[in-house]
Amino acid sequence: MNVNSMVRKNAYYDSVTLMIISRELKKIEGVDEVLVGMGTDLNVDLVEKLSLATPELEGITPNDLFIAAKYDESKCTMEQIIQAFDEQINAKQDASAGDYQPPTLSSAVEHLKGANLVQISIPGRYAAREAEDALDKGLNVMLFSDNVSVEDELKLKKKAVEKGLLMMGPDCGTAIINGVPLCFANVLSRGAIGVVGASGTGTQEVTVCIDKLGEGVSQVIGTGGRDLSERIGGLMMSLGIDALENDPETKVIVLISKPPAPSVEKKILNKVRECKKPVVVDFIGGDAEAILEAGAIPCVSLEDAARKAVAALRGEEIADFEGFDATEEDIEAIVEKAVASLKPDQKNLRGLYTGGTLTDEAMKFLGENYKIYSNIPMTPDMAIEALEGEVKGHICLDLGEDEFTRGRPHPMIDPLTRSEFFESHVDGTTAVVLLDCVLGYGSNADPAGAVAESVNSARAKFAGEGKELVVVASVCGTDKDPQDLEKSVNELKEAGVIVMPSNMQAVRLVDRILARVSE
Amino acid sequence: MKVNELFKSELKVINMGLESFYQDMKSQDVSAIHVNWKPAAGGNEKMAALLARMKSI
Amino acid sequence: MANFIDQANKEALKLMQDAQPTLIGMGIAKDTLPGMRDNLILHAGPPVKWEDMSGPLRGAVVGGIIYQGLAETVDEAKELAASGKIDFDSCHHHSAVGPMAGVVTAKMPVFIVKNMDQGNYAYCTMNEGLGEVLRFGAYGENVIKHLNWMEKTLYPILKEALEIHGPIDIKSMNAQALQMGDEVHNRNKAGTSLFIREIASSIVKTNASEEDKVKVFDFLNSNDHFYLNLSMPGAKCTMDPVGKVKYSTVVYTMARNGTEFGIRVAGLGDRWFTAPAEIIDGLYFPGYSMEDANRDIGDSCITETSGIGGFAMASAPAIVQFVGGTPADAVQYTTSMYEITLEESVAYKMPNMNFRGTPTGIDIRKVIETQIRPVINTGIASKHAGVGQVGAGVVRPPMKCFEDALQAFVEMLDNEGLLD
Amino acid sequence: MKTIRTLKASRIAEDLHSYLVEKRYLKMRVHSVFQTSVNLVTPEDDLITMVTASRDIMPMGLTLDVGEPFEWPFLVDDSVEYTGFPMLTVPSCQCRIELQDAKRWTPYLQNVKYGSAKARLQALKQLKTIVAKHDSLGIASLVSVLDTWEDVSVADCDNVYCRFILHDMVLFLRAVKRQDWHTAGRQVMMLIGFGPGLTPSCDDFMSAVLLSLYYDENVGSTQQKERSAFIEHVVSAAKKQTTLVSASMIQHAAEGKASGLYLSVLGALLGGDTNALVDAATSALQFGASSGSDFLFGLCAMQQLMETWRNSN
Repeated sequence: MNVNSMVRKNAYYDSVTLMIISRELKKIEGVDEVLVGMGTDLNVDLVEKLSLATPELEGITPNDLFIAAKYDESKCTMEQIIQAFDEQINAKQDASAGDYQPPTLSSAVEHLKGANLVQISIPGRYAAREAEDALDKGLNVMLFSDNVSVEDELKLKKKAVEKGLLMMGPDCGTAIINGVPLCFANVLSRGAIGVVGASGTGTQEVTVCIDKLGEGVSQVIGTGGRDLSERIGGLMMSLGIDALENDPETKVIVLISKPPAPSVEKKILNKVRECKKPVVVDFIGGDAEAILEAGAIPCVSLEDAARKAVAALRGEEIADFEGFDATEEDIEAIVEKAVASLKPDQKNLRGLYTGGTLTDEAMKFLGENYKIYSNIPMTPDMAIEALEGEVKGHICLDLGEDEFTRGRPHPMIDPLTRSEFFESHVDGTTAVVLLDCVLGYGSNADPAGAVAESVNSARAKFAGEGKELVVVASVCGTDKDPQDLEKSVNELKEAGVIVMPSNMQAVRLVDRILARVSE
Repeated sequence: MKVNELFKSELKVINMGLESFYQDMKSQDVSAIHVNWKPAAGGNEKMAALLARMKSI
Repeated sequence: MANFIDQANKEALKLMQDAQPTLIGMGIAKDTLPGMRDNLILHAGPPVKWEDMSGPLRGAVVGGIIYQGLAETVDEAKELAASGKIDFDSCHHHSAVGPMAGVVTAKMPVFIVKNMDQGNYAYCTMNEGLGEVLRFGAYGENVIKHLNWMEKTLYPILKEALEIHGPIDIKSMNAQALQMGDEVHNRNKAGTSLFIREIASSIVKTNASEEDKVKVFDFLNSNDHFYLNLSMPGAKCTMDPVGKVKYSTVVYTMARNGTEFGIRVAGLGDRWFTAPAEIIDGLYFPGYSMEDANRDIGDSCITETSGIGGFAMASAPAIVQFVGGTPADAVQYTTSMYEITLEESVAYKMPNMNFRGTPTGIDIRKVIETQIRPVINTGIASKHAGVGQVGAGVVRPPMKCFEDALQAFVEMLDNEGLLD
Repeated sequence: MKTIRTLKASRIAEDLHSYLVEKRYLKMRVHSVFQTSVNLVTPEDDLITMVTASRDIMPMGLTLDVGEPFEWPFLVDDSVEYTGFPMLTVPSCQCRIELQDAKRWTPYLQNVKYGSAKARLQALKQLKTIVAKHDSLGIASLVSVLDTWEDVSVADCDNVYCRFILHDMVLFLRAVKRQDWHTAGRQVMMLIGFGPGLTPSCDDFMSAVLLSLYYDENVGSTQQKERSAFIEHVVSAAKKQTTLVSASMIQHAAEGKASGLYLSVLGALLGGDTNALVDAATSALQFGASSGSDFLFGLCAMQQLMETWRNSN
């Protein structure tokens, strides 16, 4: 064991900072004891008593700061301890020293040598020009902005294809390039599954499921929602497939999109047919036959796409997944308990989603059996307006649609919209609330907390009427996300929310509950 | 294809627009720079048009 | 392929990079300044009429008239100024520059600075020091007395000393001062020290009395800004040749008269583009606020025009505290100026920018495109004549100057049939 | 890019106000900068404390009308000038602090209402429980000593600071219990300046001791002279052997002054108002890493000892 100390003259840090620092210093491997404090006589006495005193402390005054440490010199050095101290102290100051922010793309390219991707989220009417400039400079583009015209999109994508660059978007919310989540994306393990997705939360759900199954992604390329339209012709999805096929790290390719325009579907599937790597295709609710015929693997849900990609990667048998992670008995027990808690007039569904594709998935499945009113209805007569004035009947809403976000942030960023709908739409006829909770970069810092709050106040309201409320949710996130998956799940569970491992499983559980209450 | 070069290099991001996306990059230690973007000539269309005319030389 | 505007700008920048401002001697304004005469009073900034002059400029004019002996009392001086018998003109129209009010009268001594590269000259009076001084609009007895001392004692000694010493290279003195923490606009401590060091032995060798020599040294030593009146004409004679480069979009003059801010652009000749000067939201000395401030005034931003001053803020951390925050801000100020300039100075290197050259050659197109206006370090004058400096800060020219200039430029090209 | 920055003070402590009114010119410097507060020090080593809006105003302090997080523009050693105008200027960062709109705040307890003996005992018990439950990084866990007077051992102490100070603390408390001010004074030397934090734990404790003595309703009984000497002794010991911030806090406490939060804990304790006490004490515990709990420990100790004085009289 070695003993050493250091003195900083006239150094003042608030008590909290000093405490945090002593705690951090104690965590350094090899450190046995560390005291950080002001150099009063009595504090120096303590240092002496603990046999931590060294000549450095001579002449110290009460207004000086000291660090005294006992440590195993084979494991660490005093320099390391002092360095760690300085890092802690300076951590905050560094963050405040503003980095230079150049005014133009050209200047940015000069300031960041070797820049290779531009992430654009400026207003749509200016975005195309900047994206074009970026492509001209040989940079890949992630275009988050919406309100870019189809003409501009086509022009940009043609240019990108010509140059072999990514032109993700417009209105592209999710991508992960070289392990770095862009815009709204989760933090995932790196691995061998490459994804090209035309739908944001759909891509998030698939990649999160892949992560939960213990595999990782090589690249996640977003194309923007219009890529598979007739006009754009799937230019970016085609380029994505080529890029992933050429990428040695990618062993399996997953394609995610709402059903493409028929001509584009044909084009994409032709490409898939030629692809030498296994391709899993989820054209959410699309034609499975055509996919099979192209030698690819069709899917029944987003979660199923993830499972099949993992199975393909591991060389396991590929089968549709239409059940639950939990056993049939456990599921039945949950359903039984939920149904038993409801009063006879509680019959309705309230789907309150923040993720668009997750809403689609719920609507498609539940819409088979029930009349569900929505802002994205299956048929025009099921439009939410048909229910205006009263909220009796099944409802499922995509709260991220323009009509709800006008003048305020997307509900994935700001949970207020959903909280309001909780108050206005979860009425006494509600049997079950179905929702999503999307984590990852770009999303709200604590979406689960906001849901828990809404659930608790709804419960209080219900209790006043002698009723209970069933809430079923899934969390689209990984244990590596900044919000922390486990913490989010626990927050929901503490509020009595039934948390399912995927959106599809949540939807299926709700289906069973609805089946029972509508008997 | 250039995309495959990207896959093999360190990602270096120029962020233009929402600064929070830039902060996300920084918090992950991704090398990134934020463009303090304004529309050309600050959105003054007359000036932007004059500039465009001069560029057409 | 570079178009003719880029070509012209290249030429303009070559003139700036190659300029060789050199202090070659001193003289009396009337004998040296082109077009100078007894009833002509020069002032800072674009031309301005007596009626439109602000407090400190009027004060300085009054002081100038009394000093020149054109009137005896303040009232007489004011009457004379308003009578039309006195002509006013911009220093810039007479190859001169002046800090703050910038008043020059016929009998004032001036430094003569020559651009050895192009052979043109620039002139500037000697810096009066701080406190009650003409350039802040003071005209009291002490002011006139001090001006007379400068004329009768300081000037002959410095003139003789310069003759003994021979020419002094302003460019390399600027470059050294920049490396010593000056930006040679609002901080001139190093430049002044270098000048004293250079001239000292020659002053000692003059025929003046010991007593006067001591007074001269004491005055130079007490006046940290003495060098400003050398860096300014240095910048002026650097920029004047640029003003003759047709089709160049480089700004070759920025100046304020206390009422308006004016710029001139190379390709547009002598034409001023003006807009009301700003009141500076700077740091005020205790007891003063923006209420006490005059609008932006002085020719000293010729330094920024030539790529030093505020543009070299990164090399002057000490001034940053005075005018603009932290050393990190200083680096940001300088870094952002590269966005609106065409080249980096070959001569002026900044140690803490990794010896990068200062941003040089303001392009009006870049200013409009990026909406970044040039940054100028400046002192703030009281709006009341004679009070003096009430603060310091960072100021930028009004955008309108650049917008009008850009429009005029396009019109000029249009008229010459050079645009589609 | 920076321009001039004006910060407005929303509240100003009365003692600071009168202090400034007396001065025509005062040149101070920034002594220390923390997340929610900044100390200025005058040439006479008086401290002036500026805090952000959510923080508690201090004696000789002012509250700035800024929320958190607030990035202080000042650096340590920046000079701060006061020239008789209701304004402080910090030339180095182009900043001024306007005082004219600041509301006055009294750094004393006004109109103390002393509760019944029973209510006060109840409140004291409550406070002791709160302090004991709190996971303290300082010396507050010694609050248990108050119940096990004669039989205490270092084995019960949960941190190195408590173990070190236990013996001297008990000797101090015993002396105060006997109102043996001479011994207590001597023992103070063994406490002042000890413990973790910018204001070492024992100093927080000691300022609670002094504050309690100031608001003791039985002042004027016996040993007045000895008591005053003791208080003076604590103040001068603090000047010699601890940090400037601590010494200033102790000086204020001797004059009956403390932060609003600390005063409200004391007020609730004296008034026997259990509800108010819980709120105030809980907030106080948030303060600093250990300061709050060490201060509360001091209050508990003194109220309990003063209770025994009352019974013995």
